Amino acid sequence: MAKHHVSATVNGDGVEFLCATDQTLLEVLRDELHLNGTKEGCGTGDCGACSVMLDGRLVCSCLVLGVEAEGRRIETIEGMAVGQELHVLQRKFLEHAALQCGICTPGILIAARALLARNPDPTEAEVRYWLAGNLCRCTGYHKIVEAVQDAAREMRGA
Amino acid sequence: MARILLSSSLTPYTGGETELELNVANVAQLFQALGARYPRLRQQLETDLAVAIDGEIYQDALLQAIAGDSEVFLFPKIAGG
Amino acid sequence: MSEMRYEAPKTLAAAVALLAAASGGARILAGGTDLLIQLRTGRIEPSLLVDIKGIPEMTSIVADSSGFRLGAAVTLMQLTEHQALAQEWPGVIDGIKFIGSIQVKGRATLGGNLCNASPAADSVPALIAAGAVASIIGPAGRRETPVAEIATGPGRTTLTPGEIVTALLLPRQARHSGDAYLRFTPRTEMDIAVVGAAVHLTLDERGICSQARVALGAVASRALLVPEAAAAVIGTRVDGPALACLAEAARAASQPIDDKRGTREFRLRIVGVMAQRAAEIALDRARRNS
Amino acid sequence: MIVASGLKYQARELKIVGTRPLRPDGVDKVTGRARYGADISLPGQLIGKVLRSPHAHARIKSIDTSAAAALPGVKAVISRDDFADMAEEYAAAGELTINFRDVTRNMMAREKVLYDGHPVAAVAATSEAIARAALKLIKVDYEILPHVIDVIAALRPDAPLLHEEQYTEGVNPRPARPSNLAKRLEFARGNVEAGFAAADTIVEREFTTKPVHQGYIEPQACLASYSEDGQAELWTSTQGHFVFRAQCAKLLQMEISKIRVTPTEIGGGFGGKNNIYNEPLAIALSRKSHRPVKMVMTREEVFRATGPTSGGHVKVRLGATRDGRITAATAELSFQAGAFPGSSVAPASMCAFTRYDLENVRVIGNDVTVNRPKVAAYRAPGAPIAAFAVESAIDEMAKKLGIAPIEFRLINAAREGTQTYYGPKLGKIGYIETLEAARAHPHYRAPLGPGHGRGIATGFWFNIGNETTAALNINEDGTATLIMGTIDVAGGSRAAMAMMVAEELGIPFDRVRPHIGDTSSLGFNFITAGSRGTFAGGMACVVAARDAIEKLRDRVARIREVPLEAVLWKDGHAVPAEGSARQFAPMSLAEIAGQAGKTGGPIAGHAELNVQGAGPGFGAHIVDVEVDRQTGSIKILRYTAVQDVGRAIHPAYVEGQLQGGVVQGIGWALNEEYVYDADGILANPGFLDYRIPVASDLPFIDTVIVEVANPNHPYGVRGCGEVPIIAPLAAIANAVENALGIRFYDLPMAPPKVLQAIDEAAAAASKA
Repeated sequence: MAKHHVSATVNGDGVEFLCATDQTLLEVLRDELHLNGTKEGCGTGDCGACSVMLDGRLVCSCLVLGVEAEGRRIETIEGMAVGQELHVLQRKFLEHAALQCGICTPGILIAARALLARNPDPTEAEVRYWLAGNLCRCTGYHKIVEAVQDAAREMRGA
Repeated sequence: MARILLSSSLTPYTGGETELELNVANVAQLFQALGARYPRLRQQLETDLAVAIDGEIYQDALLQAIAGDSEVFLFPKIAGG
Repeated sequence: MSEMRYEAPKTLAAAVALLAAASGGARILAGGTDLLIQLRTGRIEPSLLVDIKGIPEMTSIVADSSGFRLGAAVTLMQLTEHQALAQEWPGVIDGIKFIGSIQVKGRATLGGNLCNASPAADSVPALIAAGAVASIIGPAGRRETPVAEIATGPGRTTLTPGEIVTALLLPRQARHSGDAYLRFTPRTEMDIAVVGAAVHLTLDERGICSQARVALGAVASRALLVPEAAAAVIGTRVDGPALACLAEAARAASQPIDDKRGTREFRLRIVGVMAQRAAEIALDRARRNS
Repeated sequence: MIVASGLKYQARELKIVGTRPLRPDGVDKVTGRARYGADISLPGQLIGKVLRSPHAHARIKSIDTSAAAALPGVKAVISRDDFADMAEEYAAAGELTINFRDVTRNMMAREKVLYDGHPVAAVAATSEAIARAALKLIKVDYEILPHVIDVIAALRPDAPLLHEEQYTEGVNPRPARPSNLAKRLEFARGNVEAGFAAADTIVEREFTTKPVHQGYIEPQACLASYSEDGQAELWTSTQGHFVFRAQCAKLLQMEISKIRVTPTEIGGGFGGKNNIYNEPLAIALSRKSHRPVKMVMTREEVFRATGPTSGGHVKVRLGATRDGRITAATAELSFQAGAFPGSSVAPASMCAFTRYDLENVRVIGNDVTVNRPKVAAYRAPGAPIAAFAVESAIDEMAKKLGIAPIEFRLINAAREGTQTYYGPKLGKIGYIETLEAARAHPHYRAPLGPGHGRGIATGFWFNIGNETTAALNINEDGTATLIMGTIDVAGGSRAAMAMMVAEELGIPFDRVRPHIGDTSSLGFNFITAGSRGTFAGGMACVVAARDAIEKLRDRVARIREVPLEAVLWKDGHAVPAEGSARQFAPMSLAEIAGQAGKTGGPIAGHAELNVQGAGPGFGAHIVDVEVDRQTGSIKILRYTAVQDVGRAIHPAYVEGQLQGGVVQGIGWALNEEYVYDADGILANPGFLDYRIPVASDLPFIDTVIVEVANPNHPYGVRGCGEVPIIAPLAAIANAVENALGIRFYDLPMAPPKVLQAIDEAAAAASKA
């Protein structure tokens, strides 16, 4: 079976890759495009470590086939900072000690950015429910929620 | 003579003894003396045991000095997750 | 090693033809949130995946005077963002919101949730209570079937080989009507329903229930429509005694099993609670819907 | 300067310790740059996969790998025959000593498979798909044997036997028959019979807990490359690369110097990454295939074959006088060890009652083999199980006596000089201070909503020291590079150690860059476990810094031609000692470093220690719950964790340890459990049905840091990572009792169990 030739946009750059039908977008990002910032925690959509944006939608890249990325726009953690400038969320996660081991952090940052894009002033409950699909075993989520709300404040200019 | 106290968890290896006096200058000498007296305790001495000398805990410290009037307690080593 | 092909037809006709040609070896790829897990664990080894997300009819929401036509491959997140739908069918949206995480809802579809035929599928009881109809296309043409008649058991449906559910059809919500879906899970999110209950009811001008539908999830081999539970509140003010009867009828209709997610006994114990609570929410919504 | 074991506490004014700078590993972690186990690759690497037992217990009659080996793309297949058998030989490896005879059998089954998921063979192939296909071609002929999963069932005389040669250790005389009771230990002090006779009230209860998994989000992952000259390189996600190196060397019969282990960033461990799993298999596959081999576990493999901690059965008996004095306490703890001996029952037995000053105590610990994966350490191994039982019984006793539970604990609290029942007297500890801080917290007095309940419970953990190494290189520009041997298991110990070094050197935090050294860069370092990271690792870093400062002073004395005593180190400068007759122009660290090459060579400090003097930690937790009486669902409304940490080097990271530990405890209490089917097969090997807490399940976790300095650490550090998981189980059970009047003795307090108890209580009340 020949591999599929796929053209897509990743973090604003055009990319091309070859993949087998059963290769997931997560495997393509990590193994073919060498973008290792997106993590695999479960491979079944239960942990959110592989969260990326697909045409502006938050998805688990382990539940998307690489071949489905044809013509699509993908955003990963590698595209979150602009040059030297960290995204507000990235900065707030550091300032609030909202990460420990860091394996869940890229997925949570991507998910949190998607939340703030639709809801610039989320309540604590809204943050917690939006991030329920991102498991973190280190932090107990406390500082993550604080960091997201503080980032929202700063992004609103409040 | 130092006063040596053995954790009750060690009694199966010491024939029930939990207390004795020994003339030893450091932990290595202590372990050697105990191993000679209680052969079944040797493997435990090798890998499993910690000592408290006058209340200070030592693990894997064979050269730690034991004073003549010290009280030394032997008990299982501790690690963690 | 994979011999699996991938096709993304642009029309329903092409999709039907691909499925027919594959003679059973094909799987429809919609959101993929169940399919990819089945592929990964080796539970299925299809020769062809037919990705239907490129077919406009399946990925659009149409709202008109007759109701809503929800493309079967529309993502659940898109459905939750549809204001008119959320306004008229909040119970259907309740069910959709419980499915997986935001990430999963960014991919998963109503068609997938229905056709996987899990007895615990969260969108199905609410669709059944709402009286939703599935629009189906297949080698023999198009047909329409009530959602309640799609699943027959875990992983089993009345769909014939080559058939595709293209859309779910919801009527307009009548005045003084409301719906709700509730489920029980050990965690607040990310779990499969241990019990689910959906209630749709309509009140007359005096506040008496004139119509009701009650559907239950995860208490039988498929989602159940329970007319006895509906009958318990029809003709009442949906007050305490009526709700108690509804709860008892829900319990009586349930035939749950023991599994790793819950015991039969526990399911029987809480199915009435969930049905009653859902009815209370539906009642409140009906009263507000004037 | 030679320091045998460590430095003592000195109270002094601090500039950096106690502040909250950003962690050195932070930017890499928020940008996706940080490299974890699965992120390391080598050109030409193969993918290794493991064939695992589908049976809970079976004899392996034969293994035929020929078809797998013949599959195109398969470069190596290994099974039991590729490894030497090992004699009984014990080594320290974290939680308890390990026995190499068992380790080699756990890594790759030999005579029998002992649990669902037990490795039977492994392949390396050019792709994962080929490797998976090859696994299907391996034929294993099993003779299925009866299995046993439950700890009490395993102790019955007719129970299926895992190890035919296992005679209970620790009993006299040696038993006549083998059994699943691997070891029995007993700790005793005083006369418990007399103690109970003197009691006015007795509480006697039995408790059970289910096995729970550490639940780290990063599955085990490693990459091995074995070269033709017999050298191996290994990259792996581990809590202890030196221990992994030693074990791989032993299992593969290699010299230690021929294995170099580079630890990757670790995506969570909590004790679960103390043990080797795939690492020796990857090296063996690389040795056989002459290619690098990468092995990454799936989540299902993680659940089936790594971790978890023991399920436990605990009997507790307490006696107390009317005025609240505990007169006697006994406990018998039976822990599932999994397929091989070595549960955490020993430390659990030792900390069961070590929050109280007791005259008469007896604790028996049973280590029991069952057909489950060999348990691994999990954060304060065993202590939460023991504390669930003891702190529940303490609560019940306090209520029986009509004394507030926190007051009852204060009456009986352990303090400096308390004689423990397992060994030493306790040194300087902060249990009473912790209880008093909890009692003073607004949460303790806040009004409860209708139907809500409040519970408190406390925890104790020893903390440890052990072998620790560090090197500090003073760079030419006056910055410092710190090489640590202690893995930063994510708590932020890299930050804490750089802070201590910066404090010592008197330079800004960001001028000290910490790195974890590989096994070739430092001497042996024990695993990061037992809350030793910042305590022992910090000790080594401070010793290394002071070693460097000695050399800096010596260098300045020679440059300025003054006696060493005339040179003082202050605020990053060598300055003349106050009152010294020999005044000279001060030199900054950068100035000295810039001249180092021309004045005798580069300057560095180092430390190779076996750190002693760990300071025990105590925590007191307050929790409010709400119970849905119609569904049995428990909601955590408010949580406060108070803990004596000795000294918080970086308070935000200490808070994070407390919050994370508490939430793991909440999961243990409410929803997490291993579920086995009738065939002994794990039914929930995934995050969907193994339910760790999600963000929406939880409130904020309030923290109070108490600081009673550990006298045996230069900054007073005790270690803080493990204590926070100990108290939540009992605290929540006590809160539920307060809310419902029903006490739960069996975890998890899952809704079906809670609802059934509510129904039974209602039925009993209506009868009465």
